[in-house]
Amino acid sequence: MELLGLYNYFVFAVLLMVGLYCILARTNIIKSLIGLTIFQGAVFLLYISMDKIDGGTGPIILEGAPADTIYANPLPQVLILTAIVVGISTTALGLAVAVRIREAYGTIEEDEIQEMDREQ
Amino acid sequence: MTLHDQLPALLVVVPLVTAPIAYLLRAHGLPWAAAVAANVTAFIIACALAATVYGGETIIYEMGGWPAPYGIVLHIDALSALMAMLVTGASAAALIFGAKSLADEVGEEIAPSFFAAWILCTAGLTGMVITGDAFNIFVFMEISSLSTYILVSAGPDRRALVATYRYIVMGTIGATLYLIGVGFLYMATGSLNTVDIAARIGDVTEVRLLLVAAGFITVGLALKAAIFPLHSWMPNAYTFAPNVVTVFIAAASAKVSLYVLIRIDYAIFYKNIPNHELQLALLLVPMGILALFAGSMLAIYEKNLKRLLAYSSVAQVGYIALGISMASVSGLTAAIVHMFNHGLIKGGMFMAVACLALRYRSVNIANLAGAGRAMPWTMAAFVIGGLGLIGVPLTPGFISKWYLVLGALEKGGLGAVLVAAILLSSLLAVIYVWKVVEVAYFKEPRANAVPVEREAPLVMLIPTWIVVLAGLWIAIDSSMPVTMATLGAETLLGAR
Amino acid sequence: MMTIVFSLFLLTMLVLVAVAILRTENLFTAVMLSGIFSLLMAANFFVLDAADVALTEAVIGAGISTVLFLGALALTSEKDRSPPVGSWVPLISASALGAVIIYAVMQAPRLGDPNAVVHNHVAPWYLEKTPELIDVPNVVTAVLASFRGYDTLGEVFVVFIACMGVMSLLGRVRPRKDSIKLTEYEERSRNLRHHLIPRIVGKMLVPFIVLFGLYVQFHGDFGPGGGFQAGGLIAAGIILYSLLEGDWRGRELVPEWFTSLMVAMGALLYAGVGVVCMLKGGHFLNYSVLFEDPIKGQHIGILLVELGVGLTVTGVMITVFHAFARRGVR
Amino acid sequence: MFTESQTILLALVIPFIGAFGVALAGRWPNVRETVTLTTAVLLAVNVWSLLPAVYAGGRPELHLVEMLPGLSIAFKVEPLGMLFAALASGLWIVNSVYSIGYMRGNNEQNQTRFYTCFPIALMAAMGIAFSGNLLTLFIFYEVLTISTYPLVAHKGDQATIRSARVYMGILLGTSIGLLLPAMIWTYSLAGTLDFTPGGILEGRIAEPLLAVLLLMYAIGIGKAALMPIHRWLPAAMVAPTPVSALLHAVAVVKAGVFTITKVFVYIFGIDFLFAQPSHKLVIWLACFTIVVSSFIALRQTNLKRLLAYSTIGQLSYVVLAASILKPLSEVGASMHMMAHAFGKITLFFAAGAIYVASKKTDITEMHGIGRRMPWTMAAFAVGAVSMIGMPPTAGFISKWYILGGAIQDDNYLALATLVVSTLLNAAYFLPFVFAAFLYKENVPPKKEHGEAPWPMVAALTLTALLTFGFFLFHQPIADLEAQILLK
Repeated sequence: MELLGLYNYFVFAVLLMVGLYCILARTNIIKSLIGLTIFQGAVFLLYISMDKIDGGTGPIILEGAPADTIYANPLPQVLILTAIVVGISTTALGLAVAVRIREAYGTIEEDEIQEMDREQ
Repeated sequence: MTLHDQLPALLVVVPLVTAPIAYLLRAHGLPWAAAVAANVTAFIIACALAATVYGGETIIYEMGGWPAPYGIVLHIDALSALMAMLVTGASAAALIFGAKSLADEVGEEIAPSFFAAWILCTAGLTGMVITGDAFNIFVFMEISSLSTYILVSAGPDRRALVATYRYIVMGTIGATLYLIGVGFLYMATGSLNTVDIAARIGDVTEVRLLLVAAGFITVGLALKAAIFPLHSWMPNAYTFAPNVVTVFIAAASAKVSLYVLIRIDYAIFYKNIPNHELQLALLLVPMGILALFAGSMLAIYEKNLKRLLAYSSVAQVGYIALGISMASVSGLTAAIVHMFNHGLIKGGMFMAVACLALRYRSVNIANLAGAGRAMPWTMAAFVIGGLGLIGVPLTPGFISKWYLVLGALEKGGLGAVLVAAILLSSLLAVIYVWKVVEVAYFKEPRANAVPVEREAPLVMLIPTWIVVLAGLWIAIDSSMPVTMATLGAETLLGAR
Repeated sequence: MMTIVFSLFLLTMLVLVAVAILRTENLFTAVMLSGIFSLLMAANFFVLDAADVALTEAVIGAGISTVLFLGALALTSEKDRSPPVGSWVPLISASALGAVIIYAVMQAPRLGDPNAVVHNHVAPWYLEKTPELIDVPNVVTAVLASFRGYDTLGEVFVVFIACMGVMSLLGRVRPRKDSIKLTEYEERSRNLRHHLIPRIVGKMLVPFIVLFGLYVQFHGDFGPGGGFQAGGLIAAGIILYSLLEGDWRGRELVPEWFTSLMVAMGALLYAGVGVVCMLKGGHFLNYSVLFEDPIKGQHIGILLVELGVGLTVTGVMITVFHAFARRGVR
Repeated sequence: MFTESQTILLALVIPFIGAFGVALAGRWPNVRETVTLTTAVLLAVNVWSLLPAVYAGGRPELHLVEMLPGLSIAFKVEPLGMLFAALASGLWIVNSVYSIGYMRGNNEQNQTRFYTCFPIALMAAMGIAFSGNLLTLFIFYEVLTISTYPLVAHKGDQATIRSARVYMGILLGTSIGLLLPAMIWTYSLAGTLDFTPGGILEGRIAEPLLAVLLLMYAIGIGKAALMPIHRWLPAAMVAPTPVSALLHAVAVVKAGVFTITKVFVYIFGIDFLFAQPSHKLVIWLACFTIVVSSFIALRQTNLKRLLAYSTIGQLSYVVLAASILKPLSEVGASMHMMAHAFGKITLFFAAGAIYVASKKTDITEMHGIGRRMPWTMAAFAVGAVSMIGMPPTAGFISKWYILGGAIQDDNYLALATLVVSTLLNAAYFLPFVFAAFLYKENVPPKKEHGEAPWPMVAALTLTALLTFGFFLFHQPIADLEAQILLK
């Protein structure tokens, strides 16, 4: 049961590994960028896993709610809201660069690009 | 609240507000003018703040009026003020310097977004420097990184795009690693405010969390600061970015990551993780020494002048890493002073390179034959900068080297090795600087080369020489950066 | 118990989908799988009591991000031609990373542990003080827009920069020499117009999506939602319209100068509110000084900055989408 | 007219302004040369005006600016430095006259660069001479290295650049690699770098670390050209002869031995160092250099390279004298700095005159040249005699003092070295002088020639006379230098 309580964190670790491997091992730029979103997504999971409290509910304090209601921790949620937006911003920028690379080199495979740059 | 009380916030707010306005300005030259105005204002504010904290005070500014640790506070002491001056000064100088060269390199259509990105890059870097909140550092790190990507991608060569892509990937990995580290810190302490974390971290029993948090933060920031062997993104980004952009990012942006590294490692972990001093040394000493030699050797064999200077930056960052690893007042002072001095030196040198590139249309060293005679002032600025990299007295590099060796000597046996490494790599710097000098002064231009007869325009020469002279002034009277760096080092080590 | 099983299932699915993304060679499949990945992630967040984040992840991660990837795919290629076996560096780095994390999280508090440090330091203060100081039911909104409003301001500028970046990279339309004729241009940008049923059904959805977006925008104080989610939703509505009717019709509906203005004005509105606070003698973003009654000040301040967020995010998402879409037809 | 500290400052400012003036006047050679000469005269007058005060025991000081906390750029004139500055600034006038003849007679390129760098080098020499602490000395030491690089690389062809690279590499390398850490080490031990009579290191460092520090100084001060780091000096001979004459026989090399003497006297302290066994290391190194360099000189046929190796040996005389650490030998060290300067500059002037007149550089081709150029070769003979150390020339006096010091110390190694090297010096100088006067011309010159242009002949005659003059009137100088031993 102790390990089960850490299951979220293990998944976080595995996603991080998959993401990093995808970024570093794949020469295709779009694939690497997908890897980057997985890598960032893993971190969202780390933070959000921290906000949960047993028997709690979302941090919305409605009038008339019983005084002993347990609320989830709002802070990690706020942080991840911003982190998600950072993620999409980075991805959009990366994709735009990928499109321009394709236009300039005719390919989005990094090894082929490297080959072309060396010839130059 | 008086205007003076609002200065910490204004340092970031002025550029932030100017950026969207600059983006909307479509008339020729106006976005540039807005950028200059914002950056010069920010520089003045930074100087005013530095004057306020020069005696060792700390300014706390509560964003939104919420006290720490609940709200985000700005935290300004001598160290952050020094860095803020470096960032805003480098940015303003590079912009003014680039008035002509940028119009040349950056197209009219993208000028608004280019200059808005530039302003935001300054805002992001200063934001990282003055904030007192670990997560807020991440946010402003992203502001500065994303805007730097835009600036680099504006380079004229298609290889700028590939360089930008690598920069995006590595920069994002670095920032994400930092974010993971902050997550673990939050998990262990429940707080995000750096001062609060430092106060609470002593009670934490989960040492593994702290250890790994420290590791992730350090490695993430080392990646952003391009400490060898995590530098792979940097040489090409510097090389293919527009020349004026290189001036700015080489002078300021990697330094800020190093600053955050110092700040977090010393303010939070240093006293609270057992043997953190040793861990830091085990990580940074090998990296630093490798950086010194690998960077210098790569620079020696490099044919492209911009990339040569980029590799030299890899080596120079090695000095800073060594200074950080020493965990002593003189070591940290050396690291901080060198961040400042190297900013001045490299900024000036890349300015000279931009002048050369304007006239020669090339930054291949072989094509610069005869530059010593055709462009005497530019080359003189370059040589003075080069002497600074070597660490010759009367250049700012000497001051940093002095403290670095002083710090190393305190370390006994290992210190002797460090001193040897530091000085040996200075000598390697002689080789790569002199390689350029010999071509520029003593080689006859090729017969088929287009002869260059004119100096760079005054709008470029004057800022270059202002930076060079500022460097020389610092070299002769180093009291300003040294006082602030020593104050910062003493505060970080808890000696004050 | 049910939730635990469900959450274990979701998490395991996440891993499987991630591995599938890694293994597939077809980028189109990879992109669709990453959309699924985001949806699973959103579901997970919902299970973990983070409704705001779940909504954002669903809108932005699964929706907009997927659309952008597809747009980029259309302009690049659909096949991943990476060599199957690369160097050892990635494998070693990834394994080292995983090992270090697992080493650390063995000391992490278990999921939902009420005694965990995170629940006992800053967080209770937010939960306790929000009704008293700001008086909005959704504590996430209170923290987002007021307690940590400075972070959020930074975020607005991050998306603003992303928009400028995409525009400076893709915005310059350089017609080819053999410039295509207008009829052909229409032909190519007609997209789904000749598929009647999706078009009609889709078009019916658009107003509802936008309406829901507006609801999320202005209801953010009370329930899950706020500027980010609303911006994403409204943009999604417009993007859907563009997909159905063709990119140029979308740009007719919301012209580029207008979205640019939205982007800049949203950011300016947010920062401007902060500046007004300064002019009224308070700290930057201290909404309490806006009115005599601090709570009313907070309300108005949060409303305005959320509006700024919404404006910017909407504008950015639309602009970025159009930049990709228009690049295709040149 | 000026206060003493203003005079010190002027010693730096005059050549600096002079360099600017030369650069601005570059287009008009006559104006440019006038500026050079005026600067040289002004500088010499200015520097010499300090002599009476120093002779009377005054120690003028100037505190310029605090560069690092507790470490200033500061100047303090004491007898050793006064001597060096007076020597360098005085000979600069002679050398400027000579340069004009040489550079014009040779139709050299890039003369403006040449004349601009020269005053900067002189400024650096003044800075070294007057420095009040090791940091200031180090700064000007490096300025001197860098400002002489363009002079050495003057010709700009591949071979010259390669030699200049050796020059720059060794001098910068040793100073940054060894002298700088030695200095910082000293600072971390003593907390100051001021030149203090009696030294600052007493009781702060012990063997064997002291041996390490001492060797770091001895080798780190590359300008003293102790073996094995002497190679830059022969390499520097690719420079035009006026550079070799003033800089690589007087200013630069003397800066090296001057620094070593200053470090021994004012940083270590003679008495403290004498009590340490490791000071013998420097003696051995100096003796080794003297003997080996003389043997190498025997085998040289290029006149300037021969003179360079002779210089290496003569410099080690000074180092040897300084490291014997006896009162007589310390005075001898300073005397030899001066004596060697007069002799060697004469030799170089003569070598340059021969080159300008006949384009010959190899001594095997110079048989009988004394008949064509009697003045030049007579002066050369005087210089050679002074190098050997025979009366009635300057070299005799200084060698006498050094021998006295060696006897005081019962140092038989030093005595033996001095005797052997005197014989070797005679062996490589005298045959050449005889051949020049007595043999028949073996290689006819490309075109008929007599003496070199008159400014050159005048200059070398003057310095030859000075070599005699020193023999006759050395006593005041010896009195002045004896003051360095006072605590």
